[in-house]
Amino acid sequence: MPQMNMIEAIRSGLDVVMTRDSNTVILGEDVGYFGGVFRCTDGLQRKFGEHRVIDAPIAEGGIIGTAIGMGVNGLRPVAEIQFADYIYPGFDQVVSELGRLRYRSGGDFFSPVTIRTPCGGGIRGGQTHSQSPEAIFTHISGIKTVMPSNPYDAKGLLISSIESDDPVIFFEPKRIYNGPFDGDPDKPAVPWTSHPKGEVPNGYYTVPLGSAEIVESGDELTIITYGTLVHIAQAAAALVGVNAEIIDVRTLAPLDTRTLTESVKKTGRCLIAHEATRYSGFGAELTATVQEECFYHLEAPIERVAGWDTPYPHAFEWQYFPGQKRFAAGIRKVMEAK
Amino acid sequence: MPQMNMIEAIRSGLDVVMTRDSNTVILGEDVGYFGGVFRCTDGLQRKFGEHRVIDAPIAEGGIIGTAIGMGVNGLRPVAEIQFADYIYPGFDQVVSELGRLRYRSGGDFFSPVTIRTPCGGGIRGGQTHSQSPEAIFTHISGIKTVMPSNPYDAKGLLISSIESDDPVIFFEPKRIYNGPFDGDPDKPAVPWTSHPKGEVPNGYYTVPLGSAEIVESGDELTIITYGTLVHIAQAAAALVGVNAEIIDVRTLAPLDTRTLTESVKKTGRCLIAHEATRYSGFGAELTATVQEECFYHLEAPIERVAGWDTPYPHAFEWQYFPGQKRFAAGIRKVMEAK
Amino acid sequence: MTRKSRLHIPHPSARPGDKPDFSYLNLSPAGAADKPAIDVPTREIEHLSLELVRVLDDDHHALGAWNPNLDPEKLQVGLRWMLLNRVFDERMWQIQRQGKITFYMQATGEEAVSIAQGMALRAGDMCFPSYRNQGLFLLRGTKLVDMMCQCLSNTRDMCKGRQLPVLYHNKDANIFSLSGNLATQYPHAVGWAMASAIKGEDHIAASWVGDGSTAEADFHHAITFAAIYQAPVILNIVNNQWAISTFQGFAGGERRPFAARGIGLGIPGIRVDGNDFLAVYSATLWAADRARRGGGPTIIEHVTYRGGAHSTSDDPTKYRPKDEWKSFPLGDPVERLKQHLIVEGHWSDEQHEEVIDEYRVKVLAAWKEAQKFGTMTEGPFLDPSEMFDDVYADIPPHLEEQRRQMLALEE
Amino acid sequence: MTRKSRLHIPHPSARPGDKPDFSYLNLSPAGAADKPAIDVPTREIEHLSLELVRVLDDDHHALGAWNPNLDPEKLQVGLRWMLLNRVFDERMWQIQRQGKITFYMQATGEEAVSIAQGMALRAGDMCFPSYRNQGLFLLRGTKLVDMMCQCLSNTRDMCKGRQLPVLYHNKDANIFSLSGNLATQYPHAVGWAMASAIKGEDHIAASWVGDGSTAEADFHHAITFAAIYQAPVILNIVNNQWAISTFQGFAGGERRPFAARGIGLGIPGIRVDGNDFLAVYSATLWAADRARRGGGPTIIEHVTYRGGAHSTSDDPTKYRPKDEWKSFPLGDPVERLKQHLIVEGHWSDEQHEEVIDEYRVKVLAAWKEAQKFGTMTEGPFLDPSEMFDDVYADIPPHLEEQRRQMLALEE
Ligand SMILES: Cc1ncc(C[n+]2csc(CCOP(=O)(O)OP(=O)(O)O)c2C)c(N)n1
Ligand SMILES: Cc1ncc(C[n+]2csc(CCOP(=O)(O)OP(=O)(O)O)c2C)c(N)n1
Ligand SMILES: [Mg+2]
Ligand SMILES: [Mg+2]
Repeated sequence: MPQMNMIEAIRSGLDVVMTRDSNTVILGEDVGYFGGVFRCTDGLQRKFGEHRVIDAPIAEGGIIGTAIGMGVNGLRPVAEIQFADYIYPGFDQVVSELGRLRYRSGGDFFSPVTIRTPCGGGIRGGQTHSQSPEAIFTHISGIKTVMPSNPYDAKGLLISSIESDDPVIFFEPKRIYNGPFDGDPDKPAVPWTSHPKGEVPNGYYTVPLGSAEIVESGDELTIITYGTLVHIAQAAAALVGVNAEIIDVRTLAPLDTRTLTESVKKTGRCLIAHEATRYSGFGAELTATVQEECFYHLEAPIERVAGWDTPYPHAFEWQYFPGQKRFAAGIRKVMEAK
Repeated sequence: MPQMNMIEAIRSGLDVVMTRDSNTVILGEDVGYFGGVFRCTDGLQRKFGEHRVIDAPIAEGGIIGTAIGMGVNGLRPVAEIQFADYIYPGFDQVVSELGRLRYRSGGDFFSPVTIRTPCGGGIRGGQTHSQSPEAIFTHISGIKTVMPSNPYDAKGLLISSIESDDPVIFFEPKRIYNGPFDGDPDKPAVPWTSHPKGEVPNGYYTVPLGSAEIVESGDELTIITYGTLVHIAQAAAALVGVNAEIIDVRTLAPLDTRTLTESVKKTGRCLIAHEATRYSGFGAELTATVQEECFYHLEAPIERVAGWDTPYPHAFEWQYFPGQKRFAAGIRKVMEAK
Repeated sequence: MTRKSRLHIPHPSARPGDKPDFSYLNLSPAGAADKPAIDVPTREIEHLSLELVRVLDDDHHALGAWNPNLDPEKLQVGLRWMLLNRVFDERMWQIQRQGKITFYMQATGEEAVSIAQGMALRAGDMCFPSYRNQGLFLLRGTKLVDMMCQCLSNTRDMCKGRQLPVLYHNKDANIFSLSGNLATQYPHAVGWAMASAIKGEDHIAASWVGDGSTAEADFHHAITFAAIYQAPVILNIVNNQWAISTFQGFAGGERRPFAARGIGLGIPGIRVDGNDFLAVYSATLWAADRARRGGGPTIIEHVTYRGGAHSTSDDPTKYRPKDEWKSFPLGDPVERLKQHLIVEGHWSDEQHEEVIDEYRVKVLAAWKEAQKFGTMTEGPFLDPSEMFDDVYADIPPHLEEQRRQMLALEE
Repeated sequence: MTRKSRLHIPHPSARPGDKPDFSYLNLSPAGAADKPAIDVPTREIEHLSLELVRVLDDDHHALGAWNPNLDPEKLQVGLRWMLLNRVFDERMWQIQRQGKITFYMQATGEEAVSIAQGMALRAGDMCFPSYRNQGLFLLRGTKLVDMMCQCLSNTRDMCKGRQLPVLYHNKDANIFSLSGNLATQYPHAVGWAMASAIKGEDHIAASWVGDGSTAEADFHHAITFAAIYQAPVILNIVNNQWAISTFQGFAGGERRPFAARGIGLGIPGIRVDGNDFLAVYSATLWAADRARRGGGPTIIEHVTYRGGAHSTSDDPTKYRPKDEWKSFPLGDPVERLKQHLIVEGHWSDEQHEEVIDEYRVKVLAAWKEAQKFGTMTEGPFLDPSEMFDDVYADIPPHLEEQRRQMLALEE
């Protein structure tokens, strides 16, 4: 089986869909000749031509707005926003247009745009290259929100996203583009080759939207998380020595509620984690959902581990990032409760 | 004591601040000569001149962006966004600039902009004149989010917001501009004159940011809500005949956690309600916070009553709106639990 | 405040009580503007954004290079559609005033834009309208009853009850779904046109925004992308002099015509007499030909006047002279085409009145018919459980659950 | 794909391996552009957006109406600042390459923009810079050591460790806080200028964006508001031919110069040789005078070339010819001012080298000094609990609580 990192897996996913469906087009800043600042589209313009892999002006609102129009005209656009921190100028087109079109037109119109964008910190990008704004998008009805945690899922979910007739915001946690990450920036980087999810088929396959994955089975505690923090969760659970069931949400909206709640009903304890700012983060929705469904099974308050409610500071990246230590403290708190 | 509806109270608040501080300026679409499509700024341009009450082009991003620049130059801008549904084109300026300026400049720069905007449904405005996007703003560190539920608070909170050196997004639930509303659109409209909070002093006073208010004391159930739904909560609690403690959050961020949690610790049951879409709505954060703090006091799952996870449909406004019936069902559910 | 402000505040030429004054409009005589070939470099045709393309003169004759020399029959067809548009608007306005629909917006005084442009475009060309393009919907075959059912949010509503009145769409007729958010459709049109170019098709796109809406970011996105990729699109700016209470100076119209907005990007602009059916038709055909042959985008500014209130929620007497429209130097597009046809011997006052009467009957009949599909107070009613459809292609579990909850409450 | 696309895709004149080709630049000879009075109506000066204001000719003499006739001493001051800018950039680049700071961006080849403009503006004028305006910071008295400490995110960092390197600010020097988001500062500058006008002050604002950034919505917001309210602001577009991997054609520069972007709104544009210190100075003074006297905004396009990589994260050899800069017909601004001074007898190669040496020593000394306040690996370190300051004016309870939690973990 080929080994790929997340960038290669994403590129492979794009390649596969572009090859199968000549209506698929890519557009974004620096995605064409150059192949993207993170190289996710490297080589694709050479292969598919500059009319299908299109360099765009620096206007996120224009990229999303024109992509919607392309989608209405039968294309299947994959737009790249260079950093999730720069998606906000296109926010109106996402909320008011992309998310509403099918509904407002009684199902007559739709535009199957996928927006790919790297998110998260851990690359010393400072407060404008580190944000994780996924919670905001989960509040917008009509769009789906996805965040993979490994190369295999990244490719499979991306293909599903592009093929979906619903708009998808596809967040790529850039800290784990090149390898899984246990939260310790001082350790030598680990490549995806050493990880089972770094094995990625060359051809077509999908990972369905709307399904979470149990990454590790356990019966003492359920950890619900996604993206980079899936790996921190594993490391922290091992550190504390708790037999945790770790669930990778993968699709944040719509949510695979059942996988989450069945686990919590089993374990009776739950920790929810994400890198984004805690207040009104997606962990709030996860917490609310779990307590609604699993109240009578809970033996301790659901604990949230998340980024602090500040911007992502350049110098304090590792104090901001919910790493192993903070994660482990959260686990201990849930386990010791009552 | 003068009687005012919410529009008059807001206008009075603006008038008071404009009079006290000649650096306060107002800008927005149709706010000047015309006095605003909801008349909140009526007469202010005549009184303070067209250089302080400024008609703006139709560009919400430009309004917020230039307001920030004005704030940096010592003015205290109050920007009006005509409908909350139209704030998204200015979202980048709110998130990336307004919310970040003080932090990123180490405290050297700030811009004390207040953004007023009418939100919520119930006026048959369809999906683009009915939204309640407050949850999104509560996730953005560096800004404060406020929503009053009556004329007295509206004026007092607005004055506090404008005088605050922090940026504030001030949501005005337009359904209750003219009178409190118990959720029954077929009943004759009730004016604010019949409501104690319709008594509004003419002069200067403030309601502090960051403090919730216990609107009704009770010991069987805590209902946490804000805006229009404060009134529905009162009606629904009466309908069900439950002795509910009803809390008006008023400032959504930063939150007056203590008032909320003390009440829930007392009553042991909690219902959280808002008009906005449920999924990742602000109710999720409220639920998460309450369960974290009050877990051991809770006798039943915290229940959320909210708008459905769809856009706000024109024809089904009253099926979408979380009215008395849905509210009462939620109350019964919490009360009957266990 | 004692300090002396130097901020420039635009002022309309007249406010309530003042005498209307349109001297600010820079008018060229009919026939004066030259008509360049479609392949002339943009730089050489910049002046068209500053002049005014007019075909009909004050005596109602058609003249000059832009005269499209249309058959009288075609002109009659155009006049009829404009009349239908107007009669429809009048009736729907009354209907709203009677409380039978929640909201309405008229195109009164601007009918030539939709009708002449709609006639100049081809059926395969895609339209991304604003809320004053109901004429386009009519012209492209949307039934009166369907438009009324949309305004009623009833069981036959194409939007399934989800949209404010007038936010129509017509997929089969190639007219996009209207948004309540201003100018968002502009980049869609450009993207659609880019896709058409990518596919090597010769369909073009056209979109419309008001003068006020040009200040929105999406206007900039659209012209920028259109210029860069030379998208086959016509970007119309309907300058009806007013946004809601603010005149076109608050969108930057004081110094330069809106038609000039693209010249800094190399997009030619044509400023056209928007109330001159022939001029609008001709300019549109020129821009469409140009786009179809790979010449790229064109901006067309239609100089017209919003004859009515902004919407049923608006009272224009609060901010502009009551009779301003009467003084508008470019008159009324319906009246002008009518007079042209009369002068040319192809129409008469009697015919005109007959058509109006005919349309009044037709519109009334449609209204009767529309109500059969439900009104705000009387059934049949839409099934509220449909509220959960079309949020996504398939209903996800949480919406199924919410639908179930709602139905349980309805019982 | 078999279908034949008609989409126009802009192509740079040369890619890696190709011979550089700047024939697309439309150059006017030095001294050719006329210099209008500041109160001439915009329409009459539109041509300045299409020509190129140049003062220094190929023989390094200053000529024409735009010659600001500056004292040699002043020119020497300008040259020195440009040299400091360059020496500083060189050193910081090396420092980043050594892994001692996380990121850096140079202004190499564009130094005249910041230095000449900074010298032409008054101290009370407010600057809203882009990330290539470090020259402005230096010129307005920001200490080298302070800029280095910002890049180090150390205990003396003006940003308290919160920003990526180069995102400086200097409140006392009237330079706004840099954002990582492109073009957001443009409407701030306009708002600041509007406030200045409202207050009746004669301070003006100036802002800078790159060619690529003009595609952003905020560019449109800024020029629209500036035009409507006639804000006293200079809006600079630094056209260094490249964004990251995309050339200026991807921002719409293929058909018209960026200077022309405002003419559709009545904003005059001056296209200036951005590597000609004298021309940049002169154009800035003209625009500043105009703004101060109530003439409103001016757009200045500086035609220059990004001599280095986009940032330390970038490898330009991937997308443009390696030696493209050498072929740039407008040369290097430092070299050109140096030669002018030499030709005029006010400078020498020896003096030049001396200054460079002096600055290298100075910069190195500053670097030594800066490290005393902490590096990425060695203390003193900022107190992480400061992370919770300045989110709001006062720390709210939930941030106090989070600070407490973080400190408990640190123990
Ligand atoms: C994004 C957005 N902002 C504000 C509004 C409110 N609004 C609706 S129509 C209108 C005026 C539009 O004027 P113009 O573009 O000139 O179009 P006209 O109505 O004259 O045809 C305004 C401000 C809106 N619908 N969308
Ligand atoms: C809103 C936003 N989108 C994208 C980026 C990523 N980005 C940083 S610099 C840059 C290129 C800017 O080019 P230009 O405006 O020409 O400025 P230059 O670097 O040439 O000075 C891009 C795309 C960003 N910082 N902000
Ligand atoms: Mg208008
Ligand atoms: Mg550039």
